Amino acid sequence: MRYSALKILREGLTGNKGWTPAWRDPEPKPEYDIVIIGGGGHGLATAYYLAKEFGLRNIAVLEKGWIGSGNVGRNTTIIRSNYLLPGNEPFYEMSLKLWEGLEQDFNYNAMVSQRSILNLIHSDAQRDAFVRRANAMFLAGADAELADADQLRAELPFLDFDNARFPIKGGLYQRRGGTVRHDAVAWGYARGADARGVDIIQNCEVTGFDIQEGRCRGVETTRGAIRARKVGVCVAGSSGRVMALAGMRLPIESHVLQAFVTEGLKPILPGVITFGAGHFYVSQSDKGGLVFGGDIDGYNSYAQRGNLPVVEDVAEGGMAIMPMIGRARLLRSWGGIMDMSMDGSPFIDRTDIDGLYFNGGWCYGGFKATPASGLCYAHLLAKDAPHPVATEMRLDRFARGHLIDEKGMGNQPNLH
Amino acid sequence: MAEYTLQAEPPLAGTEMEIAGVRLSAPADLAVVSLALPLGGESAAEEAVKDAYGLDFPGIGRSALAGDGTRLIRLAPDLVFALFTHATPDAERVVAEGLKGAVYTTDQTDVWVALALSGPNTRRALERICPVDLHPEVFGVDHAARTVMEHLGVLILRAGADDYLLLSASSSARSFLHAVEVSLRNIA
Amino acid sequence: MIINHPLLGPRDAAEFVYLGDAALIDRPDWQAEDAAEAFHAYGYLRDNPAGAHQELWYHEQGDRSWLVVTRDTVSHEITAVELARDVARARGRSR
Amino acid sequence: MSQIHRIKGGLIDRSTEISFTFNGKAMRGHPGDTLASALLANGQRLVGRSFKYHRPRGIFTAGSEEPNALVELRKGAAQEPNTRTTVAELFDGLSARSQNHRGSLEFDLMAVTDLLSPFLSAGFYYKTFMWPRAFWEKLYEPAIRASAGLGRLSMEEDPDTYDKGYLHCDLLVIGAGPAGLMAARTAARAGARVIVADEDFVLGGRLNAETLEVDGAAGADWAAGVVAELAAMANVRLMPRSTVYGAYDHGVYGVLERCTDHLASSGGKPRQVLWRVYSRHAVLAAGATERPIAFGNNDRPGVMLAGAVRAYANRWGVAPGRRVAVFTNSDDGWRTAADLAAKGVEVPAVIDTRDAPAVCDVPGARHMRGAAVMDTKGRKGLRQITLTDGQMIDVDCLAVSGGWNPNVHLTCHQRGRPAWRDDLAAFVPGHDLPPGMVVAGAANGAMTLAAALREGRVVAERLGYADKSDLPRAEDEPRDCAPVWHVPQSRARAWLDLQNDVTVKDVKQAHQEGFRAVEHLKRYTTLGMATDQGKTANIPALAIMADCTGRTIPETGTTIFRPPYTPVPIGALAGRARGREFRPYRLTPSHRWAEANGATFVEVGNWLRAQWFAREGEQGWRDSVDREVLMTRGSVGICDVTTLGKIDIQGRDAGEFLNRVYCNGFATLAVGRVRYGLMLREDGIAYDDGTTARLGEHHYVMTTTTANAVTVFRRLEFARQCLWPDLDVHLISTTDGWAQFAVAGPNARNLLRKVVDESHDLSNEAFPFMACGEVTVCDGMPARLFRISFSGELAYEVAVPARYGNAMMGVLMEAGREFDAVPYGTEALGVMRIEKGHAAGNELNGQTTAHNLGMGRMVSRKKDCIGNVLSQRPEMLREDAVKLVGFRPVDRATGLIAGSHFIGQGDAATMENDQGWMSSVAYSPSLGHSIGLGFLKRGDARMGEILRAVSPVHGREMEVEVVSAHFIDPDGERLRG
Repeated sequence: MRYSALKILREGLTGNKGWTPAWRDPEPKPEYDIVIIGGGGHGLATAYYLAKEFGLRNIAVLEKGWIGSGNVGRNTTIIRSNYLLPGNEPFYEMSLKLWEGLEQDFNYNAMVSQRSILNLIHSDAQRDAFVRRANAMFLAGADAELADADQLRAELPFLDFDNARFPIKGGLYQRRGGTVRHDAVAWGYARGADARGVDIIQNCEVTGFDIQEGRCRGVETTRGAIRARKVGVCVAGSSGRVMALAGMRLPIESHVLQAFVTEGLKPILPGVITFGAGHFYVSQSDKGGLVFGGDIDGYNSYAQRGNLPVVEDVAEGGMAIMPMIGRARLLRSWGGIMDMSMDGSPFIDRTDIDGLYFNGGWCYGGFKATPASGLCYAHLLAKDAPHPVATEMRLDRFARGHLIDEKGMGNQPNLH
Repeated sequence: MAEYTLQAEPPLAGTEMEIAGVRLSAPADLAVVSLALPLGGESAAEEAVKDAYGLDFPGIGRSALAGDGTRLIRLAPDLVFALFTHATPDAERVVAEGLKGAVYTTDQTDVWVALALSGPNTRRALERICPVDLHPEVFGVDHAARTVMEHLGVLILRAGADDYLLLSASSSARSFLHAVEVSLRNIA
Repeated sequence: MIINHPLLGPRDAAEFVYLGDAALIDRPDWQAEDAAEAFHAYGYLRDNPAGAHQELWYHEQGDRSWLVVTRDTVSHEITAVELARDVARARGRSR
Repeated sequence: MSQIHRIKGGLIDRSTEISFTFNGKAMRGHPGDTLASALLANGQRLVGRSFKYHRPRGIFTAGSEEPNALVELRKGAAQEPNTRTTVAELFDGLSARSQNHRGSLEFDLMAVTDLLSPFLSAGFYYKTFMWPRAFWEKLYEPAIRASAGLGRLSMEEDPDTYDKGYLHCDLLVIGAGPAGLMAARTAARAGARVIVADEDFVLGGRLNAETLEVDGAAGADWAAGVVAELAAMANVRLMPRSTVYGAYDHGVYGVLERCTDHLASSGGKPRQVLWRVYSRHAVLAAGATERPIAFGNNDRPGVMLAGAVRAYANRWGVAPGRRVAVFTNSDDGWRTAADLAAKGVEVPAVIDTRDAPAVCDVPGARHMRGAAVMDTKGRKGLRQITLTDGQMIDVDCLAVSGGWNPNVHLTCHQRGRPAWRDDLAAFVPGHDLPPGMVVAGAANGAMTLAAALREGRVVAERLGYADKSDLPRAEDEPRDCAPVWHVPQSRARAWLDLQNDVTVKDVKQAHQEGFRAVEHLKRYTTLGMATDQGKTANIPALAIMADCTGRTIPETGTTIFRPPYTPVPIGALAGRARGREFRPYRLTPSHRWAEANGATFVEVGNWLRAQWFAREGEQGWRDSVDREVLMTRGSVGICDVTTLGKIDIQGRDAGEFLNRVYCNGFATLAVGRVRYGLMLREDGIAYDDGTTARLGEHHYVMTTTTANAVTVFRRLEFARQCLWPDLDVHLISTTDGWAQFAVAGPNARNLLRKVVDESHDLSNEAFPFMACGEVTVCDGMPARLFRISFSGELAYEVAVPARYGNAMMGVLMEAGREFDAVPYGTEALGVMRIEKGHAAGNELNGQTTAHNLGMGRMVSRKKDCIGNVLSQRPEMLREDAVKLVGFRPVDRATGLIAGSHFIGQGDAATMENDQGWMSSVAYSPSLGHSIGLGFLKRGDARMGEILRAVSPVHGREMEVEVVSAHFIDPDGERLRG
């Protein structure tokens, strides 16, 4: 079924009786060409692009719960490509370009809103680093714009320019950055993949891998064994748990990142704002809630909830730069489990086990990467060669000493 | 060569106020010297301390008051602070001589600033910034703890039923005073 | 969270700084044959269990001791807290 | 308008009248009123507009679960959007405005959306607004955003202050209803440290809203008695107006206390206090929330929950209507009918979905057995209801009772999932409660007063607190309930989520489109995502979905309750940490001197440092900085460098320890000497650098960069305790203890000779470069002297006890007057270190290796040290790795740009052609042109090469020449002189 204003009009006039399921609810087949483990944004996008770009059809996406129940459904919906390093920036810029055409591509309004993202600058050293980054963005074909304090004062008069502990000295804009309605991304990819024959199988948890003489031949699930020529693991947040079933240790720790939303408010924030000297970033959803977050709690966790110190730390950051939000009320807080990698950058790679592929380690940056991750993982699964923009996202990079450490924090995941 | 002389300017010198029935002041000339117990030389060190101050080595998180007014605070298994009134900048030498090389001493006098609080409302005020349970049955007289208050590391000592001594880093003395003062004003 | 410090009693975890898996105590021998591989595993590979996890916390706003905390990464329940120095010695580390 | 709906009774102070305004209309009420009860008393039924369809809405509940009656409270900067009228205490001069309408509340232009509702069904926006692409940001989204949202922020800084606090207790009692009060009294009498927190401003819970009796007295009086007893006990802390909003790990609870929200002004005191409560145990006695029944047009002002109608009549002496019908599926609704009738309110009918005899006698009320309401009339307020049998009854208020849901929210804040109880047709707390929590009373499914009192006692006893006194006498009121979620005969839209306008139709459509998982339902329809988090809507919607799928409600599941229980202002969560108090200030010992001498300060971490010292007649900062550099290099300059970390290291194994934490050798450092040390992370990346001085056989002083002072200390403690536990090493920070000053320039020695006591020989022979020692200055003042240089000049660093630092700065300047000594700040410091080619934060950025920094040879392979092994990984030692070198503009007049990238002549500016970046630049007054440090592939082998430094973000590029990083005195003659 194709969605359109006309369709809505027709349905509205006939009591909305004609809507059909956005995706089927099929029984798992005994065998597929490719099985994707994980019905999150990345997994669904991978299936979608495998079908659409690489013409593969016999694909299953296995989801232990309901699709989109992982981090695609619990993030702060920000998209951007303001990265520094060659191992990252071209990949995220490709992702942003994919976002720009996504809705028309999969005929689903995910509310991709290029409202801009702003990183505030509070010191000269920070400015030097941001200039280096901005220029790297240009070299990769992205957009970036430096703003001085006066410009920001004019554009964002509600920021604390006069009484701030860490005065705002400027900012780095990426005007093409912004936000997306996160759930709709999972649903749009699911609907698009389903329409192209992909089996999306919910409530189907993988309990083991069928590995014989170094080759993965399928998976055991709560809904029976499923054979596959290739198995693509795509379960950021649970990577450690799932890969342990294949006997692999990863350069990843699982950490909880909290996110927050306020009660609905009439529009106050134009775009995404990131506070460089504190731990706070914020945007306003179309429904009016301020969606914000900060640092991860910092300890290994598989519990999708956090604790008070970080809640308060984030609120302090918010009040420090925009004291007019004091009377806005925090409505809901939640936690997502992050695959925090050892250098803060992800993996899209083969494993030492033939036929078993791994996609993970997205830290708290996975949402914006969804389209590129899906396309690059599909490329790897279909062609057994990394996509040109994902050549550095390898599992062996630490052994080689080729780090992709944007923040320069080293091999301590909770610092990235 | 007395061409130049140096005047001491302790950051909180002269602080003296009463808010919400709590007296807040900065003790003058409070010297702080750290005593580190050499690995393997712990017992020798404890003996030296006993001889020098005539008191038993306090347990961790406890303090003891010596006859000469020196207060020993045991902060960690191998770390003790000696607090005493001493105006001249040679506190470390004074302590070291008394201990005859049995411990490693470091002058901490200028690392810290101190605020003394006294009065029945003190605990109510400290509730606003101190995460440690100060209930008398939990944190009795002579108990000491290092914790964090308003983003500042603070060493808190209960010197009497309603008397507390707070130590924090000297560089952030103003913010430290502000934090304590606001706590008092907020319950006034 | 509350960490029951073996010497100081229960303290808010906000007084502590988290490092990671207590396996970081087991620093390999730099002269061993397989030092490169050993340090790679030491520095980069983690068990990352969903369940009991031995991990290092530093009492920065306290007595400056490093602790080995055994905590369930799913329930966050803490079942043991030891001084890291004792654990290190028990694991054969000395000079 | 006068209080036309007041009736007798209630817990309000009728002796005092207070005035307030709603949408500018003057009204009156009494102390003890909520804004909601006062509005009802004044006959104001229309209070707000719904989120999506802008439907007229009134007051629906009497508690924090209110979905409809939200207002903008107070004026100006203090304006508080989305405030629930049902919990806002009335105060004299209160001003409230309705929200979310264009035009007046009565004639909201946006109400047109209601007419379009057929086209705005669940998820419609996912299916359109896609073409043309550019229209989303420009047209569709702005329109959607303008109509969405609820209240408005003032956009001014929050004028109130907030505070935080920490409380410790044996038992935290959450909710001061019958169960909570019993639990609290039992534990308190047993001597426990008890905290009782309740969101209401009057303790007693439902006892204040019911006519039930305890021990033969009115329930409210019994509650007041218990509260009085508890208030008198030293081991009890009563906290009204305090919401326990979250259950966190290990018995930590978040509590928001509203201190001044019930007053016209906060009077300079914190408006709210955010408490972190540490508890051994907690009793959740949060009661229950009544749920509605879905039927046609069930959202009109005047349609209310029956328990709320009862509460307004009993507690506030207000009749929400003149003719009030009751629509119920349970015995509970009958209590509303009976209480109203007893207060003389006309109750024309009790419509009971059950075909059962009357529960009690309600004078004047017809009993409709097995009947239901299927539609209502009344655009801006209920006028008439239509029953399933077609009968119409004129009413201005309909009290709906669909049964009660235990408030299990806090039991779910960790891992708990509620369990379904068929006999209650409701979810009750499951097994996996937050450790230390027990549940009592209605929150636990004990739905009668007697049972609640009993459970309160029992749970306290289960926690080990005994009270031998008799249980208070109370009745087990009838509570039979036969669940009805939706009146199927309804033809008109039947609302589930009143605020977000989610109807039964929407849930059915979600099912039809495959959004059947509860979370899909919620996210697709926005059910339960409004400010009330679906407290009244979720369970009925779940039931509808269960009905669609043919599964049971527990099979269908429940949405996850997350903190906070009710919304918490961000200001309260931030507490005092805002404005300049966001983080502490650290001041250098000479701060006062600097203030008095024209310093401009800059934030460096939490430190404030002098950036430069402007002099009369200087045009801009560059003038000052250039002067400071030239006068320092020309004669002598003084800089407060106290912020560098200082770590006192003592012990028999201190030397060996240093040898292992620095990548270069320290075993051979002699007493009285200083050495530069480079510290790696275990991953082989350069981490921090500084100098370490050996003051005695077993005594060293390490300096770190300002930025890493804390983390270096942490890492050293890790190495000491976890890696080499049997080394005798002891660490203690002395950063704040010593005021340290750099004295640099050709006249540095001459100046210091005037300050350092004569007994100390400062000659180059006696005290050469990299010497150190304990000296005395100004006639006996103990001090430390280090012959080290960051500027490249003949330089020393002299340290005195911090409390003498401010005076020392003055003395140094005084002694330096004959040499035209200048104070210099961080800018001049930076310029001189770039001129000298020293790496700093921009170079030691956590991404560079010793190899990149040109210090690869310092990494000793002869010894173990942190980072040694991993620093030797192949790709870290690539011969084409970037190397730190110097740059100067080919056109000397142009200024270099830090952050520009290096591109070869004639190459396109792309990532493929990126050869490195400029890390630091400065105008060198010594050389008269701009200079830079940067990382360039094979840089060390490319001296003299011309490259392009591009900065597209500035739209600029320039030609630069690769030169040595040592712009000044490359052979180091000055610093050794």
